[in-house]
Parts: sequence; structure tokens; C-alpha cells
Amino acid sequence: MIRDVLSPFTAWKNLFREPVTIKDPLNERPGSARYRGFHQNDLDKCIGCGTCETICQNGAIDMLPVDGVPAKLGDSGLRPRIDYGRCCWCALCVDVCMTGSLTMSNEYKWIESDPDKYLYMPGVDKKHWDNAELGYRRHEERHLSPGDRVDMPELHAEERIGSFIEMVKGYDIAQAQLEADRCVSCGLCIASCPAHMAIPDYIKAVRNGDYERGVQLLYETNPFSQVCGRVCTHCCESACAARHEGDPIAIRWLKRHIIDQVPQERILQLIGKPAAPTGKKVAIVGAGPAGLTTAFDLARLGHAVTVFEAQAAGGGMTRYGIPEYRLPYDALDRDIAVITAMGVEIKYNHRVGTDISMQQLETDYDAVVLAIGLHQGRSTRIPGSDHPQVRKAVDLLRQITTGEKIDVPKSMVVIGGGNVAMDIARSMARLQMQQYGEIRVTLTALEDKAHFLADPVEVKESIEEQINILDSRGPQACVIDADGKLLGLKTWKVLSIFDEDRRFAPKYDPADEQIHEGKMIVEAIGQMADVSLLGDALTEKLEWNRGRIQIDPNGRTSEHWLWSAGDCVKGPDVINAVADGHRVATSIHCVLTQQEAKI
Amino acid sequence: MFELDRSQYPQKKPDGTLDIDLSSGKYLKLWQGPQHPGITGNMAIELTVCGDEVVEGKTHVGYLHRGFEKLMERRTFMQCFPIVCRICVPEPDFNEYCYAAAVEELAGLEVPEMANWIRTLILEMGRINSYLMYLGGQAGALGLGVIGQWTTYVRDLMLDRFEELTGARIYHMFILPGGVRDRLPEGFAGRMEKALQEIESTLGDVEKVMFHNAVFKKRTVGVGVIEAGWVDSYGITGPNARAAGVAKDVRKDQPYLVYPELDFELVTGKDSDIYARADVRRRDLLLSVDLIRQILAKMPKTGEVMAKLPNVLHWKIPRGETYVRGECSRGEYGYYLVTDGSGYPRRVNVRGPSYTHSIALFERMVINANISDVAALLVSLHTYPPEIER
Amino acid sequence: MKEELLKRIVKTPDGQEIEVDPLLDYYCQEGPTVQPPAYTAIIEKLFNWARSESLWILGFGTGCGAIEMRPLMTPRFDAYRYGIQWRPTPRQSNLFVISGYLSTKTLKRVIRSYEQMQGPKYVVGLGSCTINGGMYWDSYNTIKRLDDYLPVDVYIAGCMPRPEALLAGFEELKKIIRAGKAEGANLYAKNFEWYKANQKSVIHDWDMPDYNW
Amino acid sequence: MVMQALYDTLKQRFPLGELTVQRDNLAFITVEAVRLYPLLRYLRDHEGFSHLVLLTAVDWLEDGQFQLTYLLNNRAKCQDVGLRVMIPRDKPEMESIHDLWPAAATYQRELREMFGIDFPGSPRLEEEFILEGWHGIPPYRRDFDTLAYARETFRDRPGRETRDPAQHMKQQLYGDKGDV
Amino acid sequence: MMEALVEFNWMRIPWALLTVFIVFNYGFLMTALIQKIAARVGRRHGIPIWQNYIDLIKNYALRTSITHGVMFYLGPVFRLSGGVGLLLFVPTIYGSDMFSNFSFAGDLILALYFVFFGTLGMALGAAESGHPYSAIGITRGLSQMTAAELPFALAVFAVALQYQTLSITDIVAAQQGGVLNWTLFTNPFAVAAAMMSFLGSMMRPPFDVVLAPQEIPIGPPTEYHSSFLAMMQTNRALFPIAKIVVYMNLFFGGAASWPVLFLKVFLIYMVSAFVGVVFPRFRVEQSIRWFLIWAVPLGILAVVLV
Repeated sequence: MIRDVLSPFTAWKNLFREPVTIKDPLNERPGSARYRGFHQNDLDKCIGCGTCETICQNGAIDMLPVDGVPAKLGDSGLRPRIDYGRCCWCALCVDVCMTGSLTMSNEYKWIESDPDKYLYMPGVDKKHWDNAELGYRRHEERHLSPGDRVDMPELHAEERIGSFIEMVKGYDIAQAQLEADRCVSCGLCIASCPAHMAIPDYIKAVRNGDYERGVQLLYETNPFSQVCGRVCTHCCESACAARHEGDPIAIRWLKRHIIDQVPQERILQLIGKPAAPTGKKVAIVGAGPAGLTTAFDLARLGHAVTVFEAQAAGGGMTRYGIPEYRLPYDALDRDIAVITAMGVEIKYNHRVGTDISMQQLETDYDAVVLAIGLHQGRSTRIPGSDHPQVRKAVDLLRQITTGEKIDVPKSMVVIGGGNVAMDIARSMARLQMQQYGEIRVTLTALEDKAHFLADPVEVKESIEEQINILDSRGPQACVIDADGKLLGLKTWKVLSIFDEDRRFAPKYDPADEQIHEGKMIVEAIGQMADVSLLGDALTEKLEWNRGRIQIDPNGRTSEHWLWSAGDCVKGPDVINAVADGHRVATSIHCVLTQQEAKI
Repeated sequence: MFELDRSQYPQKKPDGTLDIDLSSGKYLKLWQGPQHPGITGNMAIELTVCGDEVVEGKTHVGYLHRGFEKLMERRTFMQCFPIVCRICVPEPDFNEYCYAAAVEELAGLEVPEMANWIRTLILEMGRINSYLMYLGGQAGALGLGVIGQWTTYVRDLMLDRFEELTGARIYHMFILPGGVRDRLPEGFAGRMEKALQEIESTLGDVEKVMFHNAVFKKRTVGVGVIEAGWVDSYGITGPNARAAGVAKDVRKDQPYLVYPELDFELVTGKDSDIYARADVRRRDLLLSVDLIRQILAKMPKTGEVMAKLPNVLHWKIPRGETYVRGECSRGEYGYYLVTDGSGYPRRVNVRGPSYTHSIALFERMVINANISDVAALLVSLHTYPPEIER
Repeated sequence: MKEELLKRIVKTPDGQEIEVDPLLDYYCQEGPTVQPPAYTAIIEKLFNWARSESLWILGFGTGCGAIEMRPLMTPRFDAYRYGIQWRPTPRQSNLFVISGYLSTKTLKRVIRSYEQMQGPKYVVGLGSCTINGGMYWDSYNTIKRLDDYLPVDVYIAGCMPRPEALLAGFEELKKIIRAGKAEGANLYAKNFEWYKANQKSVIHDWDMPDYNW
Repeated sequence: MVMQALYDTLKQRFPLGELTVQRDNLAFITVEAVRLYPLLRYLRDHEGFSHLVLLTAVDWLEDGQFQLTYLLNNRAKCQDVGLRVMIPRDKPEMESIHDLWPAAATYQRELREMFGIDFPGSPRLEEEFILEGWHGIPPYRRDFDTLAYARETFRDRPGRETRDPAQHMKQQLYGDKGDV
Repeated sequence: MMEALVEFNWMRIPWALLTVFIVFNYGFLMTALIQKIAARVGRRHGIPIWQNYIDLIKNYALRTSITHGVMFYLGPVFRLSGGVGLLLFVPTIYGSDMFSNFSFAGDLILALYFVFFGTLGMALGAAESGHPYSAIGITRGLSQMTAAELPFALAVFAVALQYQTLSITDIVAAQQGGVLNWTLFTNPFAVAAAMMSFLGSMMRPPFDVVLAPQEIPIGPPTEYHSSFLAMMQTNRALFPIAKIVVYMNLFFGGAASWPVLFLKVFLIYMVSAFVGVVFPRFRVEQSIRWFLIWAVPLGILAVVLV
């Protein structure tokens, strides 16, 4: 009892202790190192993907354009603006940020009389905490969206090297859904795709398992999904937001996955019937991706389309330039079958210029499209390059496709570091394997490894397939012995490729000379269009631009009836050709319907 | 010798309800709250008093209702995580933990061990905060303001530890589905030990000034008794039940996180009055201090803190329902989560211990209490209104 | 309307019967008026200084921000040093700290408390939710913009703002008061109709007189 | 296994619906509405499930049903059993259990207010509990759209606008180039 | 006494006002100081020493105020006049002509009357405010006050008996000439009873159930604001000191100079703070019981012993 009365008085001991009050709480108390204070944004790092906006459960983030930050491929040019009347500083936006540009400082005092001033664009609106060192940063690993791509099942090098069987197996449904799950649906990829495919939407279709919807989305922008799902140059993946800290989404493989899941008949049902005939006739020269895309679009719009193809089968460069192990012919056939099902007539083995003249087409059709591709190989013109055993890659590839007999050399050298060089090297390696059981292919490229033109995957796979890749080697001469037999290729070490003006002017080190043994040398240093079919008169009439036919942005040439599309005017790329095909088709349709209206 | 016989007030109507005629002048309606300093947070109690004696009490809640359970139905599983902690301000971590654990259970996620240790640490730190706040409140409700000064100060030391660990003082948002956000910062254990020592020394003072205080005892001993029989019928959990001698603690009953690996005994009381409840909480606080020391000593030094999550922007969880509970400073905290295979919860129901304590139980206990004791009584049940109405 | 607010006859203990109309009898019906400052500028300056150095906060924890008020008033931050005190009754307070979101149910009480405060009176909005709804932007039960219902002098961003930020906010408020710009009470009187219309549009059971000081 | 055993015991006395064993110590059992009360009383008095953990509802709008969940806890055995009762959405009414657990009255008040489920006989059911002056659909029902309600009742601060990155890039980079 | 009235020195009025002024300022500073000391126990610094002045100006500066009726308005006036009156009718400085005020006219009974006067006035005023908390506060205040005044009255009675006079000045005079002459030592029981009563009348724990911010915030003055509150603040500086001056005069030998007065008042005031800071509050019936059980017997003992 007495204790209970007296013991409370012990509290008075504090009278003689220093108070624990913080002297100057306004200045003495910086937030901790992890403090989730006001936002910072590294404008250069930010790509404006808007993922922060998507995850914000408070609807606090707006994506708005900023002066001085233009939209470019892989960067929308938008930057987040945060409404501090909504924000709860949960930092989910920081955690989910695809580039790590958005962070938080340890500053936490912001007083305002005008509530409208709380719309804050970090990085743009200058604040004293912009350079604060401390503050919340995302954990080293990004936790909220997986960064690693789902591995694509492929044939091992040993399995694939003996045959032309397609090496990429394609995702199964579970894998595809895992991969599709990684997508944050920002849509940055759409702009970088030449055909502007609805990529986030069809990835969503994969996620939801709604493949029919996926097919519909694909056909809205691209009738070559089988092809593009395999060999597209996937510019989209280089604009992918996931690329910044992790692997980009395997957009190409997902496209292929969609088209693989839906049977051919169902695809035909899904894309619907063409429109009523318009009575207009269009001729298309070349059944490659550009020509057939034009044909597909125009046929759907009801125009009568005839395609003239010099070869015995359609597909153009995708058939005759891309080896079967990358793009099996039946896949290509399926794409073409859908196009012909739209009513497109393809006249195979009809070489314009010999079987039918351009003048004839001009008179017979309302419009003509020239989509002849690039089928002529360029030559290095080094001494000895006129030797019969010095071949062009495109010719050789075409021969392989058509099944012509090729005298497979026991050893060979490929000149070139691009995808075509890899293709021919790997094709020939397969033939060597089939015939001799061993591979002796040497590939010499001007560029060093870091600057190879070929896809890194191609290079990696080529090496797996025992192709001897030598970088920074400049071809100097084909070594021919006294009997006229080709012995190999002489190369010098490349010191530099371009001069100060970025012009092509390679410098070599003659001291570092090597001779690569080879019974055959294949030049794979580029292609050009074979424009002989135009005929002299037309060639004369058309306007040209550095060896290519001059076209306006819609693909129309200087002749009002003639359009040109695809590789022959835009350079080699499937998806570009498809995009070009759409463009030309739209232009033609527009012109034709306008004519109609005039009449 | 001054107790009046009040048994005549109020009479009962034939149907059992109280016959209270306000216009008779015998009774006075007295509102405490929501703008009232003696009320724990933003709630109100409507008292009908006769003299100094309360004859009827009604709890009014809903002043803090934000509709969390509705809002969560339109937020993805990850988006729910920042908002759950707002359900209970003084001890938000249980929301984070229970929600995360429920999601993990239904999504089949395995949480890394390191994360479980850090979660336990955070929950115990939160418990200390909550109890410190309670002690200040309990003393303050009886006019002993100095305790609140001390405990709020040491609570602030704990908030500093929270700040360096989680990056925020109050809403930590650190325990997310899948694990926790980060590891302990460098030198955390040492600074924590300092804070713990300060807390212990302050608790020593609190014991001397508050628990060995004649007036405090006079006001609390024998006041506000919870009968053991009420524990089940009113759904009483936590210290309120333990002070009534019912050894009920989720940490022991259904051990979660790393509690099986920690060595502790439950704190129970006998008398079940305000004093006993305060004392149970004080000893429970000391237990938490001990648990934190154990955790920091036993926890692994390295390890993952997050499970592999799918992309949270479109995270779907298969259909299912579960209930996950934890022992918070007030009693059993639980999340009932129903999923329907979509990317959003179908239904979330939060069971805050205050729900039964401050409504059914309090309305029962307040009958025949003295007006002066009402505030102390309410505080002694340790209720936080936001978890009642959510 | 609640039963106790209806007009009724009450019998007093001594047997008298009186008619009671709570809305009329218990409240004042007069609207607020604009109050001019003191006659001379120098006096008003002195008054403003005194007002700024003696901020009495109404002890009404309307939302979660209230939890940081306690550290503020206790040893660590000791806001008493800055002339900030805490008052349990609206009559004696002149600073209303709206600590976060307001449910419509609380808004009703807040309006009553605010109107019972004596002018000049100040309102500080704490946290995001007072600015634009905060994380409860889609909730059916919380108001989004505090300035629709009460004149607000200062906002403090954060969820929730720390005691230091609160102190900074109060310092800012002091500056505003000293500059004579904190005329919230007069603003409220001037735009009374507008405020009332906003208040009534969200408080569905308006069972109190329009102004009840 | 333990929960299965409990289910089997109960099954001998009451017709029961589906059993979902969620964990070793947590199971959900579907029960018909009329069987609930005696089952609860049996569980409380004879099986030791004396602690009513919670009582809440789930709105299965598509199926036209409310699911009521009564979660009971057995303190001694540390087990939980949840009873699921499906009641029709168009006639939401359920027997009150406030006489088994006084605390249940509060839950029932809340369900009445937030879901519009009636529990005849439960005390103070008509009083406002959480909301005040609420008209219209009870807010926890699935067909109540809180965002739409908030938009129409409260005003947002102006000045907010946003752009979709893909649309913005289209407009900036290729939108009106190339196409006719 | 009659002669005194006849020879009334008109100079006493300005001197009395000066007394009020000095006491008022001292009261403001001292209460702030005591608050600071109490804050130190809470391990903080507390208000600035001049804070009370600012608060006072602020309250007078408020632009609006409302009244609940005449009595509501008169409440603070009564309270203040109780404070001032008490101060004016007790000798502030013993032996000083200037600061003896009107003590010649007032005796113990008058002082006791003034102590109660303010409280009663306040009760009437606060009752008019219509706030239930005020009403409860008043009932508590009056009952506790009554109980607390009982030992004080007994102590005063004992002292009056002891010194055989009702004049405060005479009582002070009787205590001059050494510490041991103080009533504190000559009649310790009376002092003990009175100090207990003193605790009860200072509105500090454990006897502050009247104000009890946690239950009936803040009791009688709930509704007071603006200048009403300012007036009460003024009184709060004057009245306790006046009361302490009475205690000092009766039990602690009075003060012959201002510094001594300041010191003694401070120390006596500190007694209530010393207890108040570390104890919670009694319920009203507990405090009444406490007075009746502990203080009243001491008072009776004191009377009996005399």
C-alpha cells in the first residue's frame, strides 16, 4: 500500500534527465535509406511504358507527353505524372518499373495551399529531391514480373545437323502461357512493328487461351503468321519494355504458337469471306510476302487479283531464300492456301517479261504491283570471284529449295556475316553432314563478333553446328591453283570498316594473312533486284532512286498504274514486305474506289 | 458505504427490453464521440445514464468505413496489398500478413524461409507498438498522462526501426504476397537492441508509476470484469481472453510463420478486470521484446525474400476459399478470402478482434458501469474502430 | 430523420407539458456572417501573430492520420514548443486537422464541429485523401475533395504524413495566418450556399439545421 | 483426415453437402439452410466448436445466390470448420443465430446493411450500423458499382488526363504517315 | 475596523490594482513554468514560458463568440471576480502597506466565501450552456468541492481557534519570528488537512474528475470560448495564487516581500503538481470518500487538539 503511494513519485526522476525531444525536427530528420518519399524519375531511362500507371491501384498516375522527349521506337515519349492527391506511396510503381527509372527519394515534406498543385511529374518538375541519394529503390531482382524468357524447346545441334527438319519446336500451351504472362501489355512494340500488329492483344489472347481471337487479331494485320511466327526479324522484341532488365517477350514465338493451335479450316472460317466483287482487276508481279499481302488485302476487298510468279511455288524469298529448317515449306503453304482461299489467282511459272510483258499487264489490269524481291546476289569482285566454284548464296539457296542437284564440296568458305551467310553456311553444313558425315564450313565476316549483322541466335546456332566463324576477315582473293581448281580464300585482318565519314572503306592488315581452305566459295554479301523484266521502255520512263524504283510513301511509282512493294524497294525483310503490301493495297483500293466514284 | 441501490433503475418491459423513458427526466442520454478524446479513435458510444450509472450503452461505428472489402473486389491481388494495411492503423502489419498468407495459400505459393522470419519480426515489432500505444491510452483514460508521453516516445523508437526496415513509419507495406520486400538493413540488430533496452527501461518506469500506483489500482482493480463464460459467447480473443484465464493465442494454438521455432510461454491473468488486462498486455509486451531478440538471434543470415511470382499485372488465382488468422495485439485477426478464378478477389472479409469486443462485449459490459469508468473500460478492451467497420 | 429530432411533447418531472422541436430549440438557426478584421492594421497584425503562435487543435481524429498526432504532441516532437496545443472541445479550438479521408458519416460530424468552432478558424488537410480522394478514390463512402465542403488553408501531402511534415505544415499555416490570408471562416460564410449544397449532396440524411454553431 | 472424420461423424446426424478440406485444420462444409441452426448448436455443444470466428456472406451474382459462411473454431483441438449455406438472392433471408452467440447479432446487422440479407428476430436489425442515410443497393452486393457511384456522387479534382502509350506512339510516329 | 474604514486611504486602490497586475503576470509565468516542469517529467520541453500570454491575446482576438444566455456570460465574470476578490481581501505581502490590499476589511470568512463564490458562479454559468458534459462536470465539481472544503474549513477553524482571530493579517502576524512559528509546525494536523483539501481544489489529478478530458471533455468550461475563455484564463492565473496566498498566510507564515511570496506560492503550487503528474484521477465518489476518510479526521483532530 505504502509502496503503491510512493512508487509513482519515481517518475519525477525524469525532471533531471535531458528531454528526448528532437531539437529541430524540420531539418534534422532525413528519411531513412529505404524511405518511400516523393518520386524521382530518370527521364533518359524511362521509356514511357505506362506499367506504373497500370499497377497503380489509386489511379494516381497519368502518362503525358513532355517537351524535349520525342516519341521514338521503344520509347513512347510519355512520362508519368503522379497525382499526390491519390498516391499512397506503396511503391508498387517503383517495383514494377520496367527500366528502374522510377525511384523514390527520402524527402517527405510537401505543403501546399492550392490542392491543384499536387500533380507532379517526377524528373520534369524540378524539385530539390531530384538528386537525393537515399530513398526507396527496387530490390535488385524484379519480383513483380518475371524477367527471364521461357526457353524455347529446340532440336540439339547433333539432332538437327543431319537434316532439314525444323529445329524450333514451338511452345506448348503451358510454356506459351508462361511467356505471355510476362507481357505487361504496354504496347511499345506496336510502333516498331512495320505492320503494327496488335501485339499486346494477341499476347493477351494467348494468356486467356483464346486462340481463335488470336488468329483473328493476327489476320487483321498480317496474312503471313506462319512465316512471321518463325522467321520474322522481330523488331518488336527490340522495343519490348521487358528487354531493359531481362529478356524481351518472345513475341515471334507466341505468334507462331497462336497459329499452331488453330486448325487450317478454322482459320478460314475465322477470317471470313471476301467482300462482294468490285469488278476491278489487279495484277501482281511476284508471289512473295509483299505481293501476296497486297493480293490478300485486295481480294478481301472484292477486287479480282492475279499474281504472276516466275517460280513453281509461292512465297518468294521466304521459300527460296530461307532454309527449310527455319521455315518448313508446309507452313508457308498453309499461309498461301489461306490467301488463295480468298480468291487470289496465282499463276506459277509465269515470268513477266518473258511469258507476259508489262505493257500487257498495264492494259489488261486496273493496277499493277511490282513485288519482285531481291533475287540476285551481289559479288565481292575480288580476284578469282568469277571462278565457277565461287557461287552466290541466293542462287545456291534457291537450288537447295527446288531440289536441284548440288555438288556438295567437302570443304567450303562463306563470305559474309549476315543472316543469309548463316543460312547458306548452315544449309551447306547439313548437306555435307548428309553426304560426308562431317562438316567443314568456314565463314568469314568483315565485322568483329560484337557487330555481326546476323542475329546473335543465328551465330550461336551456327557455332553449335560446328561452323567455323572467323570475324574481322576481309576477303582478298580466291586462291586458284594452276589447274584452275579452287583452293580457298585469302583474307586479311580487318582493322576498320568505315572511315571517319562513316563511309564504307575497309582497312586491312596485310601482315595478318590467312588462307581458308575450301573447294567452294559462297558470296553472301547482299542481294539486288532483277529489274530486267520491266523492259527498256518502262525502265526509261520510271524514276529511280539509287538503283531502286522511286516510289511515293504509298508505294506508287511515277507511273500512275504501277505500284511497287516489298524487298525490291524496301530492302530484305519479311515483315516490312508485309507492311508494304498492306500499304500498297490500301493505296490501290483507294485509287480504284475513287475512280469508281468519278465514273 | 456510499453505494446506492440502483437495482430499481431501469425497469424492464414485459418483452425484456429496458424501460427507459427519456422524457421522465430520470435518464440522460450522453454521447461520447466521435469527437471525444476518451474514445479510442473515431467511433461513438451512446450512453443512457441514470445518475452516474450507465444503464444502457450502444456502440456506433462506421465513421471510418471506406468499404475495403468492396474496393478489394475491384483491385488485382497485388493491388490489394497496399490498401489492406489501412484497415488497422496502429498495427497494420497483420492485415498485410493475413492477406498475403491467404493469397499464398490459394495460389499455392511457397514463401522463402527468410521472408517468414522477417514477417515474424515485423509482426512482433507491430505488437510492441500497439501495446505501447495501449498502455499510454489506458493510463491517459484515467488521467495519468505521463505514461502516454513515455510510451509514445519509445514507440517512436520502434517506428524508427520500422522506417529503416520497411521505408515507412506507419503503413509499412512490406509484407506482400510472396514474401517481403527486402532483407534487414546493415546493423539492424544492434540498433534494435538499443531500442529494446530503452523500451524495457521505460516499461520498468511504467510498472512503477502505473502498475504500482494506489489510485490506478483503485480505479481498475475489480472494475470491468469479463466473466470467463463470456469468452465464447462474445467471441473474445487475445489479451482480453487471456486476462480472464483462458489461454487462447493463435501463436500457440495454430502456430504460423516461425513461431514453432521460438521459445515462449503464454501470458495469462486471473482477475479479468481492467488491471489484469493491462498487466497481461504489459507482460505480453515484454514477451514480444524477448521474441524479437530470439528472432534476430535465430534468423538465417542470407536467403531469398520473395517467392517467384507470376506477372502480377494479370495474376489469376483458381477458385477457392480460405481463412487465415494471426494473433495480433488485440486478439485473433483473420482474413477470409474467396477467389473465383479471376484476377480479382471474389470476397475478402476481415475479422478484426475489435469487432466483437467493442460492440457486443462492450455493450454488455458497460451496463451498470460508472460514467467515469466508461472510457477506461473501452480502452481496456483495446479496440481499434477501423477494423470494425473496415 | 431520427426519432429524437422530431417535434414532440415532453413532460417535465413536475408534470408540466412542453413542446420541443429539437431542430429549432437545440440549435441556432442564424447563418454565419463575414467578420471583418480589427480596425487598425497594427492590431490585426498583433492578433494574427497571436493566432499563429497559439494553434489549438481540435482533438478529433477523423481518419488514420490521427495516429501521427500522438507522436507530435509527445516528447519526440513536442509540438507544444511551437504553440500548438490540443483541445478536446470545438468551442476552444481554432485549428481543425482533418486527418485523412472523411466518410460521409464523419463528414456530417466534422461540419458540425467546424461550425461550432469560433472564427477565425483554420483547416489543415492531412494526406492524399483530402486532396483528391487518395487511395479511396473509388470508395462509395468517402469524400474526395475536402475543399468542396470546408475551406482548407493548408494541405500536407503523404500517406500518411509524418509528424515532421505535419510540423512543416503548421509552420506554413502560421505564415499564412501572419500574412492575414487564412480567412477560411469568412470564405465559408461568403460561399455558405455553395458549401451547403455540396454538403447536402453527399449527406443523404440531412437531419440538422443548416448552420449550427 | 481429421476433418474427414468430423465430417463423417456429422454426416450420421445431419444431411450434409460437399466437404472441402482446405488445410489439416480447416474445412468447409455445405449445408442446407434449414439444417444450419441445429448443426451449429450441435457443433457448439457437443463437438467443442464454441467460438464463432466470423459470419459473412459471398455474393454469387451469376448463380443468383448468396453464400453465408459461418466459421467456427474448436479451441481445444485447434480446428476450424466453415459452414457454407446457399440462400437465394431474390429472397435473402436466414434464421438468426443470435441466441447461440450474442456476438452474432452484430454480424447479422452488418450483413443486413451491406448485403441486404434479412435475419428475422435478430436484435437491432433495423438500426443503421455502418452506413448512414444509405439508399439503393446494399454496397457489398456485386451489382453495386462503387466507382460509378463515387463518380456520380463526389467530384474528382480536374486536371487529370492520360494517354495510352501505343496510341500516342501511333499518333506521333506513324499514324498519318504512309496511309492515304 | 470602523476607524480603518473611515481612514480609508484612496491610494490603496491603485496599489491593489498593481497587486493584481503583478500577481496576474506572475501567475501566467508560473503556471507556464509548472507546465514546463510537468513536461520535463514527460521527457519533453513543453510550452514556451510566454505561451499563456499569446493564448490570452489569441482568445481575446477571436472574432466570433456566442452566448447561451445571461448566466453563461456571467459565469466567467463571477469566476474572475471571485479570483480578484479573494486576492484583494487577503494581505498579499505581510507588513507592506502597499500590498496589503483591503485585507483590513476582509477576514477568513470572506476569503472562504470568495473561494466558493467563483465556483458557484461558474456552476450557474456552465449550467446555462446546456451541454451535458458541463452539467455532469458541475455536479461532480460541486460535490467534490464540498467534500474538499470540509477539511479546509475544519483547518481554518482550527487555525482561527489557535490564533483566536479571524483576521488573516493577525494570523500571519502570529506566525512571524522564525520558521518554527508557522502553523505548519504549530498545528501540523490542520496543515495536513488543509493541504489535502488544497490538492482537491487545484483540479489536478487525482482530483480532476471535474474536468476529466477523457470522459467529460472538459467539464464545466466545455462551452466557453473566445473572450469568455480568456477571462477564465485570466482567472486561472489569479485565483490559484490568491488561494495559495491564503494558505501561505494561514499555514506557512505569509510573505513579507514579493520574492518570498513568489517562492512560497511556487512551492505550494508545486505540491499539487508533484502529486498530480504521477497519479490518475479518482472517481468522484472515491475522492469524496478519500476526503472524508483521510482529510476530515485530520481536520477534526486539529480542531480537537487546539
